[in-house]
This record gives sequence, C-alpha cells and structure tokens, in this order.
Amino acid sequence: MLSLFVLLPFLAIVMLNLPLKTVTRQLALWFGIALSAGQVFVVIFQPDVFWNGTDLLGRFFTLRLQADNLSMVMLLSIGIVTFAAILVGRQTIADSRLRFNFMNLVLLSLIGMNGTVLLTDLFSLYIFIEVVAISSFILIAFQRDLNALEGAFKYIILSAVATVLMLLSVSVLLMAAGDTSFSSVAAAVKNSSSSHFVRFAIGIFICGLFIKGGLVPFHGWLPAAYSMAPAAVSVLLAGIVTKVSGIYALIRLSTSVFGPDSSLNAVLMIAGAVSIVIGALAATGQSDFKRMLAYSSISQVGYIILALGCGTKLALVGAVFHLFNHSIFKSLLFVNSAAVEQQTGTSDMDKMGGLGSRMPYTNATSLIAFLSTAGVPPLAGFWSKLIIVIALWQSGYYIYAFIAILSSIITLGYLLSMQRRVFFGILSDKLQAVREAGFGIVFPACVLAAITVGVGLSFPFIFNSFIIPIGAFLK
Amino acid sequence: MLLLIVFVPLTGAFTLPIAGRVSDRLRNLLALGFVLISLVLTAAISMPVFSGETVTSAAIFNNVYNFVLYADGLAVFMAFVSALISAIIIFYSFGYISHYENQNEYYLMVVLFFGGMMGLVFSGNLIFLYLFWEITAITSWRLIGFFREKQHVLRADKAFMVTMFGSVLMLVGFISIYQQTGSFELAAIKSALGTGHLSNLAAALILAGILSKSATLPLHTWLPDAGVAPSPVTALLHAALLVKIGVYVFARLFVATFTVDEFWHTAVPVIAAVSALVSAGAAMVDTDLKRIIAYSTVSQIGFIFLGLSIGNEIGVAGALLYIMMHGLAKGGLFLCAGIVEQNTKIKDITKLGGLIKTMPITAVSFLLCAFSVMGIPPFGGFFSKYMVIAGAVQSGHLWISLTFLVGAFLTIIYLLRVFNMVFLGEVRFAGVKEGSAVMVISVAVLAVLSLAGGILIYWPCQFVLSTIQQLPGIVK
Amino acid sequence: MTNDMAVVLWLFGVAAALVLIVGFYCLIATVNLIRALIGLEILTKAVTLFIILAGYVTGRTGLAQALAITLIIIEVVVVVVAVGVVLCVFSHNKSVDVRMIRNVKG
Amino acid sequence: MVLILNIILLVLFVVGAVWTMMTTRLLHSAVGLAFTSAVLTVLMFQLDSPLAAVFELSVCAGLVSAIFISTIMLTKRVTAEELIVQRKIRLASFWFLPIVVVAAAIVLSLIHIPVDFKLPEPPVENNVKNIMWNLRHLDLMGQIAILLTGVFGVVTLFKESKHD
Repeated sequence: MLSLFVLLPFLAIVMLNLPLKTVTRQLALWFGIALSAGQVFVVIFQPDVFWNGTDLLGRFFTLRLQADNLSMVMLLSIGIVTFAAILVGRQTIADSRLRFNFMNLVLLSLIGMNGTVLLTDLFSLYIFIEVVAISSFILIAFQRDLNALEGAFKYIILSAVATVLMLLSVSVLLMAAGDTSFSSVAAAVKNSSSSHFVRFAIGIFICGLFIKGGLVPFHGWLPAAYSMAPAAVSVLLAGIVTKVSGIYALIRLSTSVFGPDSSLNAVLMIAGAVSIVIGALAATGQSDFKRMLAYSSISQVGYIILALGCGTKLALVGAVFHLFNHSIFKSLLFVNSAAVEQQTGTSDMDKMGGLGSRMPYTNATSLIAFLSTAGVPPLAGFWSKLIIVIALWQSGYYIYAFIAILSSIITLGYLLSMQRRVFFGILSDKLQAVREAGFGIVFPACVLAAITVGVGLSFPFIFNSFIIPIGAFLK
Repeated sequence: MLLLIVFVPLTGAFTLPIAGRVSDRLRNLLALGFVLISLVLTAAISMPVFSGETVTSAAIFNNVYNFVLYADGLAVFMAFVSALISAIIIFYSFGYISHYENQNEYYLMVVLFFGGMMGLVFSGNLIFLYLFWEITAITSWRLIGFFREKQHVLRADKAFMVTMFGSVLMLVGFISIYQQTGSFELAAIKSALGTGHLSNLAAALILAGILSKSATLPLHTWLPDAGVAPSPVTALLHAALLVKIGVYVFARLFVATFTVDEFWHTAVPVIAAVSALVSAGAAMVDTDLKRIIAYSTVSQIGFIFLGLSIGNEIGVAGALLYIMMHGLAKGGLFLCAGIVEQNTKIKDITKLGGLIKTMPITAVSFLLCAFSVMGIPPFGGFFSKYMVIAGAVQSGHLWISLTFLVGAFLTIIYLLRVFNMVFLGEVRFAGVKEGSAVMVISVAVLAVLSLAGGILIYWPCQFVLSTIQQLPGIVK
Repeated sequence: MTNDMAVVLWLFGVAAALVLIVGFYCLIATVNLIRALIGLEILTKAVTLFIILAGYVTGRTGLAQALAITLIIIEVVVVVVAVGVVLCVFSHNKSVDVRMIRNVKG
Repeated sequence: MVLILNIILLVLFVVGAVWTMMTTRLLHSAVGLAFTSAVLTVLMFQLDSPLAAVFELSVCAGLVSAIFISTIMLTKRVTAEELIVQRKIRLASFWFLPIVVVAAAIVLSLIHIPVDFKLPEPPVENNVKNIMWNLRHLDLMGQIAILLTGVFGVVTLFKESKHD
C-alpha cells in the first residue's frame, strides 16, 4: 500500500481545510505528528498488513510506485525530520493562522518528498521535486521577513533554472527512449551510450540536480535560503528537502538510470571533493550560526557525492548511510540554532557566549551533533565517514580519501569555534536571563541526539543486518 | 571481567551528574569508586596474565567491526599504572575542584576519560582503539577549557585540533593496514602480516597520530598551552595518562604487533632526541610554573620513545618502567604546582619564593618527585632512565645516547631552578597556607611512591620483565 | 527518420536553443525581479517547445502533450508564488530592484 | 510551403523573445511575453499538438500575462526621467543580446550535429486523454498537490497581515 504514503497526507490536507476552522486548527499539529510518526513506525517495524496488504486504492489509481531499501532509508529520514520540524514550528510560530498554513505546507512537502523517493518515472520525478520546491519557497517566505524573501527569491530563480535544465534533458531522453519511465530511459541510455545528445542530456540533468542539492559551484542560493528561513523551516530544508530533491535523485539516477558510468562518476567525485573543501572553508569564516551550518551542509553533502562517485557497493552504502546521518545531525544542529535564536533573539555568534550553563539540553545535544558532524567516534557520523573513506581507499582513490579525512579537521575547527562562541566560554551579562528553550524544541533535539548516539553505539551490531543491506538497491 | 573494567567507568561516568544533583559527596565517592573498581579488577586480572596467559573477551558480529578486548602483560601493566594514578588524582580533586563551578561536568569528564583510557589499553581492534582514543580527546578538550575563559577555550580547541589532526592521519594508516591485511583486529593483523613489514606509508601515518597525542616535536605545542586547565587535569593529561596513550599505542602496535621497516628504528630515536633537547631548552627559559613542567614532560616522553623504538630488551623494559615512574613523579609535580597556584594565585616562578617555610610538605614532595624525574638514585626515575640509555648504547646508537644524556642533564638544571625559585629564597608572601589535607596527602603519597619505586625496584622490574616476555619484535 | 522530419527537428531545435540563450542571458543580466521572472517564462517556453518537438519527432504527441500540459500548470503556480514573493518584497522597500535587497551577502 | 510558414513562425518566436527582453518598459515586456506565447501556440499546432496548444494559449498567453500585468500595475510606476536612466542602464547590459543571438544562430546553423541515437518504435497508445487520465495518475496527483500549494501560497503571501 505504497500509495498511502502519498495519499494519506493528501487526505489530511483535505480534512484540515473542511470549513470547520476552529476544530481543524487545533487538529493540524496532531495530523502532522501522527503522519510523520506513523511513517517512521511502518518503516522501522515493517508491519505486514501495511506493506503487503491489498491496495484498495490501487484499484482506482495506477501510481507505479516502488520501494526498495534506498527508499526505505529516505522515508525514515523524511519521517524523523518532518516530525522534528513540526514540533519546532509549533514552538516558534506564534501566530495561529500562520501556524495552520505552516502545517498545511509541511504536509504538502511531505507528499512531495514521499512521492519523490517512491516514484519510477523521470517526468514524475520533476513534478514531485517541484511540489517540494514550491512548498519550500512559500515556507521560506511565509513570515514575510525581507531577508527571508530574498532567500526565497534566490531559491526560486536557481531552482527554476535547475528545472529548465532537467526538463531539457527529459525532452532529449524522451526522444531517445520514447518514454520517461526509469526502466526505458535506462535501456535507451545503455543502447546509445556513445551518443552526444544522450550524454549532454545526462550532463545537464546532473547539473540541475547539483543546483537542487546545493553543490559547489551551484550553491549560491543555499546559505541565503537556509539562514534566512524561519527556524522550523530551516530544520526541514537543511534536514531533508535538499537531500530528497537533489541528493536522493542523484543517487537514484546515477546508479540505476544514467549509470553506472565511469566519466559520470569522475565528475561526481570532483564535484564532491570540491564541495567538501569549499563548503568547509567557507563555513570557517561565518559569524552567523545558521549560515555556518548551511555551509557545513554543503561540505557534508560533498561527502555523499564523493562516495557516490566512487561507485563501489561499500561506497554507496556509505553514501546512503551518511545521507541518513547527515539529515539527522544537521537537523539537530538547526533545532539547536532555533533554540538559541528563540532565546537570545539573534543568530550572530559574536553576541553569544557561555550559553551552555543556561541551556544544558541544547548544549549537550549540540555537542553530540557537532561531534557527529566532525566525524568523531563513537557517534553515527564517524561510522559513515569511516565507511566512505575505507571505500575510497580500497578503490585506490588515495587523494580523495585524504581530502575527505583532512576536511574533517576543518569541520572540527569551525564547529569548535561555534561551540566556543555560543555554548562554551563565559556568560556575558546581557545573557544572564536566558533560559532553556521550550519543550517543543528540547524534545525533538533529544530525540535526534538519541538517534545519533544510538546508531553510533550500535553500529557494530547493525552493520551487517541493516547497513550492508542498504546496498540491495543496486542492480 | 575485561568488559567490567572498561564499562564501569564509561557508563558510570554518566551517572555522576545525576548523583551530583543528590549530593556532592555521593558523586565524589562514586567517581573514586568507579576508578577503584577498575583498579581492583585490573589487579585481579594480572594474576593469570603474568603467569603467561592472555585474557580475551570479544563480541563477534561476523565482520570487521568486532568488539574485542584483549589483555596481555603490556595492557595490564599500563592499565594498572593509569588506574593507580587516576585514583590518586581524583582523590586530590576532592580538595582542589571543590572551589569551582561545573563540578558535575568535571567528574563526568574525568571518569569518562579514565574509561576511554581503559578501553584503549585493552582494545584488540584498531577501530575501537581509535574510538577510545577520540573519547580521551573529547574529554580532555572539555577539561582544558574547564574555566571557560576565552583564552582557555581557545587553547582547548587547539589541543583538540592538533590531536585530531594526528588521529585522523592515524585512522588513514589503520585503513591502509586494513587494506593490506583485511582486518582491523590486532590478532588477525599479526597473523596476516607474519614476518612481513608494515607498509611505510601506514607506519608514517600512525606515527603522526602517536606523536601528536604524545606531544612530541613538531606537534607538541598544544601541551604547554594546555596548562591552563585545572591542576589535577594537567596532572592527568600531561603526566599520567593522555601523553602516555601515544606511547602505549606505539608499544602496542610497533613493538607488540607489527614489525616495521628498519628505517623507523633510527628515525624515531632521532625525532625523540630532537624533541627531548628542544623542549628541555624551552623549559630552561620559561617562567610559568606549569609550562615548565609541561615542557619537561615533552622532554621525558622522548626518553620513552627512545626506549621503545630501539627495540631491545633492556630498552623496552626501561621505557615501560619509565612510563610508570614518570607518571607517578610528574603527577606529583603537577599536583604540587596546583597547590602552589591555588594558594598564591600566581604561576610565574620569578614572583614566587620561600614557600618551603609555609608549605613544607608540598615542598618536600615536590623535591622528591623532581629527584625522580631527574633520575637521581635511588629514586625510581634513575633506574628507568639508566635502562633506556643503556639499551640505546647497547643497540649502537651512541650519538643519540649522548644527546639524551645532555637532555637528562638539562632536566636536572631546570628542575632545580624551579625548586630554587619557588620554594627557597626570601619569603615574598605572608599568610600563605599549606594546601588542604586531601591535597597534601595525595602529593605525599605520589612522592613516597616515587621513592619506593626506586628502593624496591625489584618488584616493578619483575612486573616489567614478565610483560616483555610476551612481546615479539624485541631484539634479544 | 525521414528527411523532412530531420529538417523540422533541426529548425525547431535551433530556434528553441536561441530562445533558451535569450532566457539565460536575461537571468544573468537583469536587475529587476519581475524581469527575471519574465526571463524564466521565456525559458519555460523554449522547454515546452522542446518537449512537444520530441513528441512530434518520435510520434508520441499524446505523451508529449500530457507532459506539456502538466508543465504549463506547474509553471503557472511557480509564477504565482514568485509574484507573491516579489509583491512582498515591494511592500517592504517599494522597489523591485535586485540591488535594493542585496543586503544579505552570498 | 509549410516549411516556409514554420520558418517565419520560428523567426517570430525568437524575435518575440528578444523583444521581450529588450524593451525598457516592463509592461511592454509582459505584452512581448504574451506575443511569444501566442506564436508558440501556433507552432504547437504545427507539431500536431492541438490540446497542449490550447492550454498554452489560454494559460500562458492569457493567465500568466494577466498576472504579470497586474503585478506591474501594483508595483511603482516609473516616471519619464527614471525611464531614460533605466534605458541607459538597460542598454549598457543588454545591447549585445541581439548580437549574441544572431551569432548563436549562425553558429548553430553551420554546425550540424547528426542525431546519433536510434529513435524508438511508434507507440501503442497515442491519445492525450487516455495517457493523462489512465496512465499517468501519479502526475495528476502531483498536479493537484502543486495546485494546492499554489492556493496556500496565495493565502499566505497575498493576504495582508496585520502589521504590514
């Protein structure tokens, strides 16, 4: 009953907008929480009834969805991050009307994301990525803060350029394949692999996805959008939106539709390595909390792409595992930034200091997230980076392995400076009154931190049973 | 049993902040208790180990990430020494740290550090060795920045960055070992390598990690800077445990597991010699009490590396003894410095003087520990230093031995200079008291142990000799 | 492919490519938010033509039309949202000049 | 004959696009867009795609242009002096657009890249309605979701909030 992943949020939106405003506004939050939590539940526990039950709706709709292990990992991350974002949104958006709209838009982007990771058609991929993108535009802009509007506009323009590139490619591939489904496009690409047109089409499609995923040199929109968006929206954006619409699509297409292909892989590796280094270096110079995290995101996404380009099974497993970990710890860091921003009223790190003693939970969870980002054991981020570096080393990419591992020093450097300026250090007089953020922020932070620690500690146990099977999506 | 030694402090550490909410005393006693449990268990495990067996406990997951704990003589020796010193340092902290904020975090981090240390010592898998290695790095980062002042936190960051830089290089080295042998487990690596050498690249990378952790030239600068930490932490980090981690891993990998290229048997002593001389020189001119002792540590670590890297029996035995004696004595020196610093609020030795009148026990303890570090007979330090240099001469590294003799001579000079300026001379202060009973007892115990270690040298020697019986790769 | 078909493909392809160039040029050169949106529209026109062309050449006009219609609908929604953002910007600082809102670096 | 008509239409299409970009007044630009759209409609008819053409005409030439024009009306009107300044600025950055276009046209007509892949077999199903309504349900779902998003976008972005 895969169609439920798309249809249930849909149904929820319809029900929420029935003309019973007073009731539905109360319910909106719970709908969102129930849906995202339910999604996590069915992915983790794999209830037979859900996955194998007769698809009643399937009799009316032919949705052509398909779930493999890669989609499962994505569905899980989507569920978790959406859950966190909804709770943060509840805490940080004061106006009840805005909060209601926020909930609706989050549900819409949930439809988009679930659809994206399940579908099997190139053109549908474009549509669902667009659903996610448009709801993100509105989410970034919906508090009408001038900076946020600018971030949104930048995002709109670059995302539209990405769309144009992707569609151009779709039209060429349509000419070659006669259809847009993954299987027929893959067959066509295989048949005419030496064709310039097909290669060009693949190239611009990948470029489009690079823009969506915020990879260097197409990352211009990302820091503005991430850092200017309202707190809850940055959690959603940084945690999952760009991962689904850019990185997931790249993984899916480069492994089973356009590839595997050696020159494509070479391009991916170069883009990944450049993103790692540039993102990390740019993050070093930032004084705005969320901007730093945004650049850090670019750098971490670089690891995923680098591993993707490496192309061995172990590397791909590492890439997907890092994608999952990254969506967890990066959204955790953004939840922390939301807490700090809400309590101090600024996201400028130079105006903070010593908050650790006032915000113990935020402090502890940000410590976990930062160590995980920098790849310090025993947290989850360490293991995925380790797998990636081992895979690179085994394939003989020594230089890339060194780039990957030395960049984690830079990562450690800027995150240490973040810790120093925000949490560690001496509390200034102005900030004496700061208190811990409310339950809606602390609770998701603790959940995300628990996931990071739990995955990290249980890694040796789950390595064979969960992490290696991720690779089953490869043909 | 091994699991208990490692996991009692590791998991116990996280109960300390909770206990701290109940009462300070309970938390302090629990912290000491966790360390003592490990100490007692290590002692218990030493019986079978020293009769020639090894103890292993492993969780096998059918893959490369098996969690293996492995105890041989070397590990037990190291664990015993660290547990002993940690127990004394935690005891000392009861007095020292009670004046400051964030005590919960302090005890959490110290016990966690200790647990990481134990895990590292017993780890039989390179990945977990790295994991525990980083746990010690994280905890020492928090501990160095304990006072939260900007300068301190910056230095804590620096220490973390430098050691992390080394350790990721080491991780790459581990990965290249994995590629060479197909495993991260020490036992499997040992059998896979057989008589072959480890590749030079891997050796160099791992060495970079070790040198950064052990604060050897050129990656030593974080250690003197880390002197801003609370004194028990400095003692823990600089004297007893953190810098010894590098040395231990060197012994564990390069002496006990692999054979490396002949080249390294010359290169490492040279690096060690340069490090010993340069830092001794730095110690001569510095005026900050704790920085001098820290430079002295850098210098003494050189001796240990010398002993381990020349690879003959007497050298390795001397180095192991050195680990123990230096831990005790240098710990004592730092704790004495802590008492001086806390009671006078001054770290600059040119502004101190005549403290022997007001702090007699501290002064005497300082002197005893200093004698041991200098290598004056019959203190413990003498025997270890003697054995290391004798080993070096025996293996034909004559020039290097001479360099180290110069280093030893410099040690005598700068430590006497410190003692002279701080404790002798005219009295500059009125009303300076002796440290609290808990602190004074701790330093006295360390001083007495340093002395006893020398007079009763037979016992530690037996300990060490039975340890090195189990090490391959020693030129007999 | 018949000869006629090849000529059609080439002619239409070149024209659509030229329009793409115009659109990209506009996006790079303009300083006006609304004009940037118009540039986007021009780009979309070119892409629509490409898709229809692909359908025509392969004899799949049905599929291509279905895709084009979907594309047009999405395009309208994007424009509406973008115009909303532009109007919000305008209500803030009474200008639709990009340079006016460049107070955020990056 | 058909070919010549096509060529004329294509030239109009490109010229329309260029003109849309080159005019200084935004209003003219919007009209230019509508014109380009209308030409595209005819081109679509020529390519056997009547249904999409009708959509293009009604939605793009009609609705989108209306949206643009009303937006331009809502934003500030420019005075005559400002117009002259703007024209100068625009000419500075846009004067070589026509040159680029002509150059590109020449280059593209001279180099002839052959289609180097095999075209697929003719399809089984070629009816727009059948394809849209029976085969691509997922796309329909996506369209509905996008329309809903648009609705929420209008609700959140256009509604006057209290503090504005």
